[in-house]
Amino acid sequence: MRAAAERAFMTTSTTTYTASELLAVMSAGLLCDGQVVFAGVGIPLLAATLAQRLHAPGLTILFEGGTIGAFVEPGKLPPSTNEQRCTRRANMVLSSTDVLLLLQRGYVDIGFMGGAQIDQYGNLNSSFIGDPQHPTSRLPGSGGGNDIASLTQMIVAMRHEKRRFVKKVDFVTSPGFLAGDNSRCDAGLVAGGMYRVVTDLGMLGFDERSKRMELLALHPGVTADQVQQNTGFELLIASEVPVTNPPTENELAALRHLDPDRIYTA
Amino acid sequence: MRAAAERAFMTTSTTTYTASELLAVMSAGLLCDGQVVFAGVGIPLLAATLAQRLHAPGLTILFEGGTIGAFVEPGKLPPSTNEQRCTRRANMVLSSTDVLLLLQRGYVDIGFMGGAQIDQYGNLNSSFIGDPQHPTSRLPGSGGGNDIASLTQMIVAMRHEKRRFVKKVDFVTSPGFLAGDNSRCDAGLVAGGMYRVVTDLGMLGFDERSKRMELLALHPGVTADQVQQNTGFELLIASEVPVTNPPTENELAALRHLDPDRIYTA
Amino acid sequence: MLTLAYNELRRRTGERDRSLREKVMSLEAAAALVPDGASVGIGGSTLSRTPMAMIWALIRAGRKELVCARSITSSEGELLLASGASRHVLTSWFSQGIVWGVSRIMRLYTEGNRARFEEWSHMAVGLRFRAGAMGVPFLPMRSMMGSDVVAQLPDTRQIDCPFTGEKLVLVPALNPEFALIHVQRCDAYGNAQIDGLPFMDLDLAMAANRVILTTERIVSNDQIRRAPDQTKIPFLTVDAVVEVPFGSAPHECYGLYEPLFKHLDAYAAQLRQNPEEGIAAYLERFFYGPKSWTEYLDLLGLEELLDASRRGKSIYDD
Amino acid sequence: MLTLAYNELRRRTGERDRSLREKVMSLEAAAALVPDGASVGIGGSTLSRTPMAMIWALIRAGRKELVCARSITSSEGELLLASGASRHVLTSWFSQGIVWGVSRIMRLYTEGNRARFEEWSHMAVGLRFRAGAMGVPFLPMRSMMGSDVVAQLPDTRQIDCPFTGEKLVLVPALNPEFALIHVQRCDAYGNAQIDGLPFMDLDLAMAANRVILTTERIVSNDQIRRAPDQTKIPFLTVDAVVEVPFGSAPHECYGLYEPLFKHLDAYAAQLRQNPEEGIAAYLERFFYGPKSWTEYLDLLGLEELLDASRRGKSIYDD
Repeated sequence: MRAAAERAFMTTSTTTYTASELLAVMSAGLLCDGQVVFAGVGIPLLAATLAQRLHAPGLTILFEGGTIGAFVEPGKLPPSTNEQRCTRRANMVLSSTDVLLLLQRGYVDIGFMGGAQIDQYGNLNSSFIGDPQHPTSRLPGSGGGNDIASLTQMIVAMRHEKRRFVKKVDFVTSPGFLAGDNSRCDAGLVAGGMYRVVTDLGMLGFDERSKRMELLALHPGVTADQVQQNTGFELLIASEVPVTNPPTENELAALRHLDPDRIYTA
Repeated sequence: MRAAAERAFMTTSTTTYTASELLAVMSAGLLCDGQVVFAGVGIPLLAATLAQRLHAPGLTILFEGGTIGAFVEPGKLPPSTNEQRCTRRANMVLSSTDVLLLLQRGYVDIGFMGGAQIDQYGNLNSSFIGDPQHPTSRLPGSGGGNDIASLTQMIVAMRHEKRRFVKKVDFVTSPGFLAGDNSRCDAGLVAGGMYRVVTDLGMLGFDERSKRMELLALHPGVTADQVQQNTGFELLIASEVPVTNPPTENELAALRHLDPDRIYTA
Repeated sequence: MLTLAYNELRRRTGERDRSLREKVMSLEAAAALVPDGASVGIGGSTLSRTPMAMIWALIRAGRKELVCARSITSSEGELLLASGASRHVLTSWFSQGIVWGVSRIMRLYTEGNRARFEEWSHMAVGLRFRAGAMGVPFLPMRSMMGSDVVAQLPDTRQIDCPFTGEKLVLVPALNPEFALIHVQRCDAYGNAQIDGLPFMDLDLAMAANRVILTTERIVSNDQIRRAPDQTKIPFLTVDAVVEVPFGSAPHECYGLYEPLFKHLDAYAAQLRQNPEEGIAAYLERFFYGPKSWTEYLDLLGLEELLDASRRGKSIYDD
Repeated sequence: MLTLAYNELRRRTGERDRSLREKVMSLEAAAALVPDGASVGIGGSTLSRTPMAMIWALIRAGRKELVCARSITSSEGELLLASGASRHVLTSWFSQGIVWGVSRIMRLYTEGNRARFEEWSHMAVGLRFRAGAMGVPFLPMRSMMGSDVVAQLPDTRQIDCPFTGEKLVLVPALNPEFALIHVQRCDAYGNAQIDGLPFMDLDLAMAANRVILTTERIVSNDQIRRAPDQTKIPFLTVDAVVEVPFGSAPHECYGLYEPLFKHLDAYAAQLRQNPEEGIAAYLERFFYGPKSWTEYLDLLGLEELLDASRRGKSIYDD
């Protein structure tokens, strides 16, 4: 039984929310005022915009389509990060190559993406399910994912399901810590790395030395066992695992104002 | 006795002209309608503009400041190729790096520069007179000259004086055929090369195999001996050396209309 | 699509007529410039400034074996595969769009080995066009290393930097034989102004060996020359200019119209049940059926065109 | 000014406050950010958009040993040398301008080994800034080979291309500690619009570790956000914003004023007889003497400022 399905609607004392809404609110909480965040489409775009409207008005949002300092309008979410809706009231637009180069130059604090499949070292796969030579499923591919993950501190927001949290991804589209330890740095990726994975069950990080995934916090009503059951490899568990604060009414109202048609939070 | 000084004012049947005016008119005549020419400041800028107003209305003029398809106005010559006067009524401006990259990409037919010192293989020096370690004179340097000469077919317009036409330049700022034969190509410069040197005495080219400078034509009233006397190395002489047509009244009038203050044609 | 030797790149560029001349022609005449098997760089990204009219014309002309390269590929890529116009797409991401899920057509063609989806990182695609634009055989970059994306690409090199000793990936220049780019306005010579997101189009125009511009409208060269700092693509790179209103529909053109979302939803729905039959029927109705681009627009429907225009122009409202 | 190790480049950039915040300050406060010995990239080229006010402020502040890099260096370079603010200029061309002949000051200082004029080709300077902007340690190029320009530069490498076997020169990234850039307008955060020729300023802004913008006027962030496709330098690269009308005078600022030719002729004449005495007197009168930038402008004279403005604005006349 998949936790995500089970928890499709959750309640706080006064309100209910979907797993996607939980993801959006929880990952928004990781973004700090004054940071520069490079956000992918979907939950990341929505969560970054939410953070900007709540606790981080000075958050600088970049999109790979070429937007710097975005200010996405409520109810006008773009279908990707490449349409004009990304740019309205933005500070600048530039070529997609040049906005990606800002990652390489080091101007970006946080990369923020969704994920289809992740492994114990935070490697992401959005290219092939099964053998890449004869895949059972061809996925849409890297987009800017590989560049973002190669060059920044990463936050990933994704559903916590056993089939998505695997010991080894079928294909490393976007590098996490590769084979752990120093292997990322040895491969030439001397900057950045996985920082947090936010799921509908909890918050995860990575052990500083081994680079294995570690449970850092649980969302209200979730147990560490439940998280482990929904993970396809053995998780490290932090010495203290606090419980996150549930989304507030204010946060959910702001979120729903941004995405009234539930384009990203269905 | 230097020919250039001697010929400071020359006459056609009905009019007189300066050596600079002769240079401008003669080199303008080498530019063809429909070509793309990358012109340096001074006589090249003026001559390219003159060609555009006379026989080559579709001449595309590029300046290293970043102008594509310039249309310089009479009496408003720019002090370098980097001021707004270069851009008025131009088709495009772009960064100086990007306009220079057009040379490398191969979009330019002709590079067109002035010269301070040239040698028998068409190498140009605009950096040092004397030993570069202890120069008797430090000159202004390459500017785009090295890039233009490295990457295009070159026309050079310069005064014909013995001290300027030397066997070996003190310093190769802008490469011609280096040490002759295939040495230019062997050095990695597989495109372009010197095409013509226009002086106040005649027109010169380069032998196809040895790459030595060759006298191709004489301006009216000049002898091959005179040219050789004003050249610091042995010139090849083409099998036939025709005499160029002197500047017409129409050409001189157009030129003086462009440069009424004799900024470039003093 | 490998790096050309510099001599060959220069020869091809040298042969082009780069003079200031009128290049206005019909969609059909422009399509006739592109032979079967050509490599084609496609401008815009995802649903933005897609040169849809030119792709429509190429598909109608029965073009085959085009090798297509685009930053991010959306429904135009599905139509190129399903029509048989292409069996090789080089891109960083390929699906109609996240809100419509994973492309069933992309899956069918790639999983069944009927087409190749050559995946590079988004920045790698951009740097390949940029290397092509700069006239260098490669550019260095710092992503892709250690990933399986680079591992499955034969056309990269890894080096130790001769200055710093650091590991770097070199990606080869991409100089497609043709670039198809849609712009808001240009003159008859091809001097183009682009509003909003430029994507990789400036590099693509410089990189390609021939550029076919489609444009919402043709303006005078005088108008271009009044603001040369607004020209984004220079005429000397351009070989054909075609005026096509709503030339990106049902995708968007910045400041003029947003995507035709209802049409795109209906398209996605039509492909959901049976992707192959669905897209074949779509191609028949919207690509092969209409006699002209105007008839195609008529099928899209005036109501949705007006709605998309209202949304598109609102970007400039306070 | 050698290529930084990537870790060090990232560390320096990571430490910067890149947030959306107001950065408006006085010329003097901005000058105080730049320590003696700093490497400084100077925007504009020759007589265009020279950040003259900032150079004026640095010279007045008695700055020493600045290592200055600019595409093409004009009178501001002479003043930097003669004031003692710099003894090392990296550039492709150095003289006031062709119409005034070879710089006597440049000759005096370089021939007498009192300063270094480090000569790179114009494109090489541009590609060094571009490499710095891209966060790569080098870029490849095809000029300079075989010439003595490259022969006397220790900081280049020649390679055989791993794709084509062709010879290429690699030029190292230039990430100056400071960029000084003058623009027509920007907001208080540093989002800058530039009209006309951009020169290397976009790359320079991205490459530098800190950017000091001077601007003819400060506009609202709202005004910038109405046309994000007109922003040329993003706020996140900018550390200081100083409003300085006529901030390039006696050089030009595109669309606003042309060079003050009479002043530049007088300056050249003053240096002709005795360059060192002439430029010392000029520095005394125009740089050290005035109490403020406005007093400096007053010395340039209202009549010439008005004439330069009339000529500058005429670029937009039909």
